[in-house]
Amino acid sequence: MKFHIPNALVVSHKKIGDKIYSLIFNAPEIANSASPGQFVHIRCSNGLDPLLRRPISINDVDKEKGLVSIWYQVVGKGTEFLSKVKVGECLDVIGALGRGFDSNIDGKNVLLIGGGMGIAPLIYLGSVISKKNTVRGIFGGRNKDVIPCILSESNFDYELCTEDGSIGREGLVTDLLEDQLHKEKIDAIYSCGPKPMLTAMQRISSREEIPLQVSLEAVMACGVGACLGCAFKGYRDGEEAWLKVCKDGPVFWDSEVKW
Amino acid sequence: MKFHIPNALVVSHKKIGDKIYSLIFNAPEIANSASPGQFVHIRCSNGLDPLLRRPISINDVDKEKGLVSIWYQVVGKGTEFLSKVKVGECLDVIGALGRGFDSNIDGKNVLLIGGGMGIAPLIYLGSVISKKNTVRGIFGGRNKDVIPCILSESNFDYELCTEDGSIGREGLVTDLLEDQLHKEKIDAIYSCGPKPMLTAMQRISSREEIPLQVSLEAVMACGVGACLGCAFKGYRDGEEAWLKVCKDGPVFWDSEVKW
Amino acid sequence: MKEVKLSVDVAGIQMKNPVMTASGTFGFGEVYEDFFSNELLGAMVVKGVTLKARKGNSAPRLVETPAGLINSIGLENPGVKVVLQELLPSLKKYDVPVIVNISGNVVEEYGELAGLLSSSSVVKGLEVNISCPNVKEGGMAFGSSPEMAAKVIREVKKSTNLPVIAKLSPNVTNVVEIALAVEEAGADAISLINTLLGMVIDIKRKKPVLGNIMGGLSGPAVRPVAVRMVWQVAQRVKVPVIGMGGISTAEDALQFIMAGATAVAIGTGQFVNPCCCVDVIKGLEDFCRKNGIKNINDLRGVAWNE
Amino acid sequence: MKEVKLSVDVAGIQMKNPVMTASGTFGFGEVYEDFFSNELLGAMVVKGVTLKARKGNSAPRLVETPAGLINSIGLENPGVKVVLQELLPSLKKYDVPVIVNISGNVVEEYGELAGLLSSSSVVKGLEVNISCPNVKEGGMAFGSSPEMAAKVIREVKKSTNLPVIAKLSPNVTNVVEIALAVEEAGADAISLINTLLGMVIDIKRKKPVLGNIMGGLSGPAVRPVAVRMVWQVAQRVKVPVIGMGGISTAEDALQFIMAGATAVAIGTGQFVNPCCCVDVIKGLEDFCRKNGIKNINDLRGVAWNE
Ligand SMILES: Cc1cc2nc3c(=O)[nH]c(=O)nc-3n(C[C@H](O)[C@H](O)[C@H](O)COP(=O)(O)OP(=O)(O)OC[C@H]3O[C@@H](n4cnc5c(N)ncnc54)[C@H](O)[C@@H]3O)c2cc1C
Ligand SMILES: Cc1cc2nc3c(=O)[nH]c(=O)nc-3n(C[C@H](O)[C@H](O)[C@H](O)COP(=O)(O)OP(=O)(O)OC[C@H]3O[C@@H](n4cnc5c(N)ncnc54)[C@H](O)[C@@H]3O)c2cc1C
Ligand SMILES: Cc1cc2nc3c(=O)[nH]c(=O)nc-3n(C[C@H](O)[C@H](O)[C@H](O)COP(=O)(O)O)c2cc1C
Ligand SMILES: Cc1cc2nc3c(=O)[nH]c(=O)nc-3n(C[C@H](O)[C@H](O)[C@H](O)COP(=O)(O)O)c2cc1C
Ligand code: FES
Ligand code: FES
Repeated sequence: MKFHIPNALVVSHKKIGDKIYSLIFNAPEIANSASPGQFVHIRCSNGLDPLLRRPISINDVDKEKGLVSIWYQVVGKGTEFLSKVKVGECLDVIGALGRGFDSNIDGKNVLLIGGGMGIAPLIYLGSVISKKNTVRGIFGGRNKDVIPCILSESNFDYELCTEDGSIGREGLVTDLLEDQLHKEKIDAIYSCGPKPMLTAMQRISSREEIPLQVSLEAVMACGVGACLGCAFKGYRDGEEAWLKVCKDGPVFWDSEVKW
Repeated sequence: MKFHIPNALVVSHKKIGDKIYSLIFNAPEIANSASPGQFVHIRCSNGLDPLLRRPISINDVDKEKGLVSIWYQVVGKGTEFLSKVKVGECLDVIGALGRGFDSNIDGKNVLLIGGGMGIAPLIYLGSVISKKNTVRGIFGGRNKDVIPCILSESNFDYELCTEDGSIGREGLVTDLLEDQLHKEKIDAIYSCGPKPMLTAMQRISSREEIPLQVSLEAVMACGVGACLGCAFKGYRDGEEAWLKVCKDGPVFWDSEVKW
Repeated sequence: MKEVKLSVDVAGIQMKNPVMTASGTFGFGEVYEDFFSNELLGAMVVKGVTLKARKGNSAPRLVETPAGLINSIGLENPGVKVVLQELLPSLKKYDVPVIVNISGNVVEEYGELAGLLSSSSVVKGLEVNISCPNVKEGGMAFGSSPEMAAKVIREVKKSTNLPVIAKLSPNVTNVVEIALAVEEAGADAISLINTLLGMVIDIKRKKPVLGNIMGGLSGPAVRPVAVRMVWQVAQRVKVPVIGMGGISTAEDALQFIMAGATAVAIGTGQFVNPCCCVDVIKGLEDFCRKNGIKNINDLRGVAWNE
Repeated sequence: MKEVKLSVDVAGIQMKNPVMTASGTFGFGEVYEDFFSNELLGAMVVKGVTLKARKGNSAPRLVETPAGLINSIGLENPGVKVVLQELLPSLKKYDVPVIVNISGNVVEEYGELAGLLSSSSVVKGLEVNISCPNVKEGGMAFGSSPEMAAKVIREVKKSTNLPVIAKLSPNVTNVVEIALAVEEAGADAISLINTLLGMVIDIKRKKPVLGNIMGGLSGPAVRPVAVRMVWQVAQRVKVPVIGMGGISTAEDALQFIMAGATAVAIGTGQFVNPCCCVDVIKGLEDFCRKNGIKNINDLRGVAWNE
């Protein structure tokens, strides 16, 4: 079930990095129906420019209080407008949208590999699946500026790395991943981040024959499968097809993606 | 001389009536070159919707401090955006634009007749010409909501009236004007307000043979005479012509207007 | 004031209000069910259907522009057979007319599609897309000359008894000429506008943004062009006009109605506000009530009066 | 990095940078002097001139639309005589080419205007407006058919030795066809686009907003259509193309240049930001410097490459 909440009250809005913000809004329907990997579709301005909503992953929910948290980075007009919203004002939000991660698992040894803002949905995923599984996060980015500073609040173990070593280990998430693969048997990898990182994940996971789920991005209009605009080339029932990130994903199995 | 001040600091922004605001920004060049009846052309949003600037009369200037004051009423998108601007933020302003009132007068008995937001430029005018002339204001509006509540700060005498008597006398500015005309000889009438009010002024002033200047409005694009868009039918050198509100006005002599 | 009459008749298609979905922005009626009941709509116009399945154009297919959206979907759809067997039957449950938008590569395909779709009891009308800017063969080319446009409409009329709506392209020198040609050819109604051909260049990559290079511009940016074309066409044809292009509020819809449209369609507006259609319907009712208008049909073309 | 070469040659008109003012948005060069020195411009294109003085259309003449502006000025100008005697001479002091935009009611008037203006040493080029949507006779009609367009250009060419720029209308089915026709007729360059025909209805007054009912849509809203037309035309003609329509930043201008424009013009953007032209010039230089482009001409049409 998808909900349109035209007046979701903003209860918290904080800067948590260089151009990175954490925003929490009240939307009980979305909080209650969401699952990790799903996203919300946010109207960033009341005007007609920018016209379209912007998709942002759900970073966490508080079902009891009816709250939804997102992390976002200012990269253009929409997110710039969003960053101006004040606590006490309202947001126009649709959610929870899309197909999330397969979180219905038990007793598995799972790695969450996130890059930059791709860490956001993995926090939510980790907090849900860590109840019944062994979960470890490997999160990275170019430098410490792109790593949200409130990460420490997560309720599962994780390691950080940056390319310049400004926070965590110096190196790429793939380096840490390889290390981890030497140490223990991994049952599944869930990943979200820039395309090159995902491609690297795919290479490693297929070599190791570990099931992989990745969260993809595409420019979106409707966010609900109406416009067929967010297409990317993948496979459905073994045949090449234009999958829709907003509806068939944003989370896909390795095998669904044409790498 | 016209100036483009892309980052005029907002130093004060107050609600002074129902949907009416007073805003003061720093723009020494404009403050120093302005004369009563001129206007500023304000970009109300950084986005492309609304696209165009909005013309607002100068309500007062503080040449020493380099400040410009405007009063405006929220009537649509542009003024709505404007009302969201915070003290400490910047406005993109062009000014001072247009031809103002003939304020180079001495020893005259002058009436300023203003309706609604049309009061704003007359405050500036009155404060300038009251030094060398006898000035009296007659200001009115539908009800007290459309009368800026900080009016009392003016430095010349005035009377208020509203159609419902909710503030000042009950009645129209024309009623008070007629009263005043019985009491004394008036040398000039300067007026700004809704079109029907101006038309009434014209009828009375021509009957009494009192020189009249009125400030007119039109939808504007450039505000500087480039687009020829703000045209209204008037007379130039006795011949019918499309005068430009932004350049030939906004203040016109009675005789220039095709009533 | 008593009830406002919002119902309209578009070439025999009875609509409880003048608001329909624009083809290609509503899927096959399933996508917005979580947000509002389809039952509330004046009519449902479903995604463009072709004879064979089409995979659509390569990605990216969307780019946002100032107050607008360019799409180059390329008529992705599962083909008329699947549409008839799997998608349309589920729409039977709504007491709302279903209009199917059709596109062919060649004139004959339009006739074939019309024939096939006429067999369905769900379908209450056909919207003939001779204006798609996103396909190589056919598409906009059919809508660019009065002769070709008329030919397609005649072919469709031969093959169906359903009301036939010609959907015109705004990318023409003289839209009235095309409108008169399709009316003459038997079109029972006219839809306008489809999208304006446009493109955006990514200056970082030094390439067109869209995989297909060009696409169709829709949304508020094009509204002034759309209102103008409805104004021009509605004064010249006798058949009803369905107006669309950049509608996102009741005020926008009223511009089209006052310009002469019998009904309106909403596309891009739905992407921004998923409840756009129902908000517009409610807004139309409010406007009529406030302004003492008893019947929305009384507003049609009122702006023509001197 | 060393100096970036921004200068371009448009049909023999030497411009120190590719940015010019769009006709009708810059008066006769006097209005923006308080904001920047005209000396900085690539070229000055002045307001459309006609043989006789024109009073222009009735008010209101402007209406804002989403990310756009509709105008129906109607070529208000004092006539070519006054322009030659009183307005152009003051532009002599700038080391910047002046291009005069001309409009006629009938074909012969274009020739007459061209002849008269060629006598002025200030005028470095003529932009032939066969695309004005705001006048009853002539105007857009000339730009709507390849034959008429060519006829006007031939007439102008006969009467002048100045470079002749044909300014095309976007309100056509096939802009390439018109472009090829004017090139064939001798046009030395092509400007596009003029405004898109549009209108807005005031739903409170139940009437068109503009006194002239319809007007020309400009501004960011139309940019995707303009870029597309430049892209289509520049790949087919040999003469240089001047791109315009919705430019307000250097990034916007670069889209046009990468689509194949040799120069660009700015209209509505100036109304929003009076320093738009100089900001764009500066932005072009910055872009080139940052991206190691030594000569702006190297960016022309780069988006055509596969
Ligand atoms: C399913 C999904 C989930 C997402 N979750 C998040 C999230 O949790 N946090 C978050 O910060 N972002 C997330 N994004 C990305 C986010 O949607 C975009 O960053 C946003 O739409 C950009 O809007 P804008 O108006 O600020 O930028 P635009 O003006 O639209 O674009 C500005 C520039 O940024 C580029 N750009 C566009 N998208 C991205 C991107 N994803 N990354 C970097 N550059 C981009 C554009 O090409 C352009 O050059 C998600 C995207 C998807 C599809
Ligand atoms: C020279 C000049 C000086 C002005 N000085 C002032 C001033 O000091 N204070 C002030 O508040 N306003 C002033 N105005 C009017 C002001 O410019 C407009 O109210 C403003 O442009 C409206 O912009 P908007 O985007 O809020 O409304 P829009 O969205 O543009 O319009 C919203 C609605 O209001 C209507 N509207 C437009 N202009 C006016 C108007 N003038 N009055 C009432 N309704 C209008 C429109 O037709 C529309 O229906 C002045 C105008 C001019 C030309
Ligand atoms: C994503 C998208 C897909 C579309 N697909 C079709 C289609 O299949 N057939 C058709 O006739 N029009 C199609 N259109 C055009 C719309 O039906 C409509 O004519 C146009 O978008 C203008 O309306 P709007 O501004 O409300 O979107 C499509 C438009 C969009 C944005
Ligand atoms: C107010 C106004 C007046 C114009 N007058 C003319 C004109 O006289 N001659 C002409 O060829 N084009 C005229 N145009 C069209 C512009 O030159 C330009 O082609 C168009 O506005 C698109 O550019 P823009 O989006 O940068 O404004 C005018 C445009 C505007 C907005
Ligand atoms: S964004 Fe519309 S289908 Fe995915
Ligand atoms: S607003 Fe442009 S001439 Fe007055």
